[in-house]
Amino acid sequence: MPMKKFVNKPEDLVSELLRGFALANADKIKVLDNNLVVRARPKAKNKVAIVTLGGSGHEPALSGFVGEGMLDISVPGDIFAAPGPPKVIEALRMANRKAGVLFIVLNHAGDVLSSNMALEMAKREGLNVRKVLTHEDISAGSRKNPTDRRGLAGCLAVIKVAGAAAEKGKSLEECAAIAERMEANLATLAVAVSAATHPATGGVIADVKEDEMVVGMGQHGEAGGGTQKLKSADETAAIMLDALIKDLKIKKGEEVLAIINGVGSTTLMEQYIVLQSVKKVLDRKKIALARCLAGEFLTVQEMGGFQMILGRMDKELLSLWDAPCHCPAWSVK
Amino acid sequence: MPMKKFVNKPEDLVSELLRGFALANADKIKVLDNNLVVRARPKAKNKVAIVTLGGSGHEPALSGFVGEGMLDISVPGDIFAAPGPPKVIEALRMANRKAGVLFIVLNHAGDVLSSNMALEMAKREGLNVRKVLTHEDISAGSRKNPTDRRGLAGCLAVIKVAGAAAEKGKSLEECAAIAERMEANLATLAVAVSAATHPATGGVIADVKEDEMVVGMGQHGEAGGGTQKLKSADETAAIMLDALIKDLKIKKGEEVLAIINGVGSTTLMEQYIVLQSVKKVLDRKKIALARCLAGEFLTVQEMGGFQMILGRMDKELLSLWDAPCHCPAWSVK
Amino acid sequence: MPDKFVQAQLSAMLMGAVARIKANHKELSRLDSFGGDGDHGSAMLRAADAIAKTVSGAKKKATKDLLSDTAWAVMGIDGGATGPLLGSFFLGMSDAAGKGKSLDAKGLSALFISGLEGVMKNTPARAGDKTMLDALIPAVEAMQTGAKAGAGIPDCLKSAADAAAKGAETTSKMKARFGRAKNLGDKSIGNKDAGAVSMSLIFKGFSEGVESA
Amino acid sequence: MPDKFVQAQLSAMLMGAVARIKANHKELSRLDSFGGDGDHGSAMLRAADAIAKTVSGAKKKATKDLLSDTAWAVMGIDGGATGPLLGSFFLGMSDAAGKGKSLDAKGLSALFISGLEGVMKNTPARAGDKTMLDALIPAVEAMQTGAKAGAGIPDCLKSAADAAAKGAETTSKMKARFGRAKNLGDKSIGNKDAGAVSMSLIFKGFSEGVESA
Ligand SMILES: Nc1ncnc2c1ncn2[C@@H]1O[C@H](COP(=O)(O)OP(=O)(O)O)[C@@H](O)[C@H]1O
Ligand SMILES: Nc1ncnc2c1ncn2[C@@H]1O[C@H](COP(=O)(O)OP(=O)(O)O)[C@@H](O)[C@H]1O
Ligand SMILES: [Mg+2]
Ligand SMILES: [Mg+2]
Ligand SMILES: [Mg+2]
Ligand SMILES: [Mg+2]
Repeated sequence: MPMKKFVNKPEDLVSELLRGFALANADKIKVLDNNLVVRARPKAKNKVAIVTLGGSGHEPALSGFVGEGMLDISVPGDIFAAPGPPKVIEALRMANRKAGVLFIVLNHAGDVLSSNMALEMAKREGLNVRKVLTHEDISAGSRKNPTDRRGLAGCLAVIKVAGAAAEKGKSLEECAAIAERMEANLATLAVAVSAATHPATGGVIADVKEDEMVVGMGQHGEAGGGTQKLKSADETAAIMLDALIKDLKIKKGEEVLAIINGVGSTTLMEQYIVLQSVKKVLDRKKIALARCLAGEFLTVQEMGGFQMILGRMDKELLSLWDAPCHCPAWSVK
Repeated sequence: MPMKKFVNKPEDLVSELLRGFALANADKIKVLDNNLVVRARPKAKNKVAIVTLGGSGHEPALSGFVGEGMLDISVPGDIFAAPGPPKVIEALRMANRKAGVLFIVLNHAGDVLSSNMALEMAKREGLNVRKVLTHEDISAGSRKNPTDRRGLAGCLAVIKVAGAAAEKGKSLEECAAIAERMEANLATLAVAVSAATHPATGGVIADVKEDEMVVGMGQHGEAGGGTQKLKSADETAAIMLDALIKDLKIKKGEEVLAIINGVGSTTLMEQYIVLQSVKKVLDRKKIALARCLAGEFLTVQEMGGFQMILGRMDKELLSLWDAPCHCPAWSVK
Repeated sequence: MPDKFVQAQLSAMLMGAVARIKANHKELSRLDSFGGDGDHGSAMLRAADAIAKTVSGAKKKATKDLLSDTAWAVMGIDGGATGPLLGSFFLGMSDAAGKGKSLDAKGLSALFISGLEGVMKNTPARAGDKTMLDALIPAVEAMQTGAKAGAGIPDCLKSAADAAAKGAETTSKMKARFGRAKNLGDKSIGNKDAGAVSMSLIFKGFSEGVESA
Repeated sequence: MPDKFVQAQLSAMLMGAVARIKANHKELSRLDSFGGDGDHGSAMLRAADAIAKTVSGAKKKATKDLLSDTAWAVMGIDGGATGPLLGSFFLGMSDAAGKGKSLDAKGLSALFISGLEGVMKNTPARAGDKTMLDALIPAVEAMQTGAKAGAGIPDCLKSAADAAAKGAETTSKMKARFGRAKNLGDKSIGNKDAGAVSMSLIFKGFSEGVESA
């Protein structure tokens, strides 16, 4: 079966998508010759810079998070493949400053390998870089084995609060502490209902049977988690939310952030319906839905499904969440 | 085959999606008890109000365009079905003011019927309402038979410039003239590659053969236009752009706006790739791509495909396009 | 069955249409899915529910008010093209209804004529355009012919229902020029128009409702 | 074929790996699609192109430099887990390469050992974890055994390639504990690890490249 995608040559996928991305967001970002994505108007040098890296094919993530109140540089890799260490070290050099660089890495083998090798070189060169790993996927391991847990779309919350802290002039230590506190209080669970095709290979990723859904699917179609019969929005939300609440040990009376991240062909209509399901469950449990969001932030091509992200919020995290930001994927005023 | 959607009871679709929409965008909009969508912070009463109506299931359109610099009220209907005249007249009454109400209607039978009946009542009640019809779909009829042409996602551009004009304090006559000028210089063409399912009926809309695409598909899966073999992004963009340029009679040296509107499962990655294809074609033709945009603004559930929108811009339209806006679907700073 | 028509008969007539639509909504969506968006059945189902609710809440309402309440209820369903058009049919009927409490066949025929005018005021579609009008126009004509010939309401409605069904049948040979299906062009030929079929079901239901009253 | 190894032989060895990978990339993606994301073949293809480009531009480079250039080229492909790991293998080899222009079997074996250390420094994965290491470790061991026994480079590489192939074979009975496939858990059993197969193809190619030089 031919792939039903509007693409040209597979080897041009990333450079072409970045060209279109730059055209569509010229007021917010620039794509440099080496494909690094930077802000159109750079942040003041006396503030902490924030850098991340990650494979392409998840648009708008991660380069769509570059902008005021969010990232300074994103290092896009090939489709679903982390960028290599040479490009990452270039980004760290470019971001380097006395105030320091916060380096946010999503826990996937390639990203971790590239970032560790780049970090080692950065240290040797005396760059002031501090790494924070995000790994909030509760499907892939217990909270006690954090390295088993993948970094999913919850990175949006980590980048948001760290980005706001950096914009406010907080120190590298403070920004890192905030990022880590958000990360430690964050949990994500994904559900998939239909497959996607890899835009370069044409291979099918994450085939799901006609009447089934897979809770715990990874964001590259890596299998995992519980295959079960399709359920309604209310039922699915309740199953996923229960698992997230349990993982984070959220108690009655606490305040949470909830994000419904559509991964591809699941409509915004459905994301909103799931969000109201979440609200109903939280109301029953007397947990306060302090903030919420729905939309496509980190996609898996045209896969059907979504990621549900839950975060325990405190006063400072809430105020950082509310701070302004303006990037291709999101805007808070 | 069971529908792979996260929904609950079909009759609750719209009320539930609006509940989630309100939760996720509490800083920008409110959903009233009668389901009208209004701004969280209303526009000053001495400025022209802008109202639109339309079926649901196209999220974020049209209610996602309510906000600063854009709409004041949206009247959502049921899935793919225009709201009835009673709700529309309520919205017109609520928006009514001395400065006047600009009433933007997309050309679809139901919307036109409802809006005409509501307008008649509004006139009888002495309300100061001026209607502008959008019908920029070039697949459905020639420019000489405008009523044959459907109103597609190009409404975004019309709402943007009219919204900016209203925010600047322009009169109802001026706002209407600007909306009409944008509309007269706008052309949209859609392409579909894969089907969607109706979230209430479960029926398949717009089935497309495995190796084919349909240029000219309507945004409810209404057939039409040219069925052809699947083509690359570059080839598809060239075919569609040629038709749009021809329809608008765009000449070398003119300045245009181009929008790639993803309708569902076609990824943002592909939308960006198509946008860079558009740029290449325009460069060859020496037409200036003055502004552009890519994203999901008006969707057709999980249909695969996109709408390409081309607009001839003048200085005033460009400055209105650049003016700030802040609504759930889009933000310009 | 009395040969004068009072509120109870009008309610029964409307409820007959409700029953017919409820029994056939899936087929209506199926017909709409060829060139339209496949939702005509669900729109008609909501219209039927709205009519039923109005009728059941309408103890001893004047004919005029029952019809205009029905019209507003139908228009309020957010039913795409269906709501306003069907609503203007009932609104047109209401416009022609006098203060009197009873109706004969001629009176009911006059109401239908006014209902048809209400629809035609709101759409440029005419006979032959493959819309609900291709069922509605022959139905109203048959009603009128019967009433002029002195037939009673049940017989008139029966011939109106037959005419509507025949009219709906003919739409399968027509090319759509209005509504979403018009985008199909020549390909719209071969299937009946969903709206015409639902209009014929309404008249069939009217006739059955009055028979059973 | 000389029993000392100079730049031309090293280039031939690398180009042998390039040819093997190019011929089998689809199979590598297929293997990666069971539990991973199905792109290992395309990553390896880009790695192969990067190696070929480096080799063809490397007229008369010292072994050390050719290997470190190869390492950086491979790391630069944006190849997910593959780029950094394969890169650190070549970087490790380069680290151990002396200034000398030629190499015997023992020398090449020492380079491989250092390459393996380079990989192991960068991943906590060990033998039995269903990764490329399950091909790389036995290959390096076989090379070492052969060299110690006094065999020449071609024979040593042949036994290294055989050992790598056998090692890759054994991964089908293993449970993945690293890389994307680890999320499969027990279900990862039954298919060979893509990275282990590509490592075995590299050694097969090394051996073929040297044979044909
Ligand atoms: N402009 C029109 N004039 C008359 N009838 C129309 C018109 N547009 C649509 N219709 C009728 O409405 C039917 C479709 O109704 P429905 O599916 O409920 O609305 P929508 O097209 O908004 O989805 C068509 O089959 C046709 O009979
Ligand atoms: N942490 C790791 N340690 C060792 N090898 C690994 C690790 N992660 C992945 N691999 C190897 O890489 C292979 C997958 O490579 P590839 O598909 O190119 O990268 P990605 O997983 O980023 O898509 C696996 O089959 C495995 O052999
Ligand atoms: Mg990958
Ligand atoms: Mg409809
Ligand atoms: Mg319809
Ligand atoms: Mg892979």
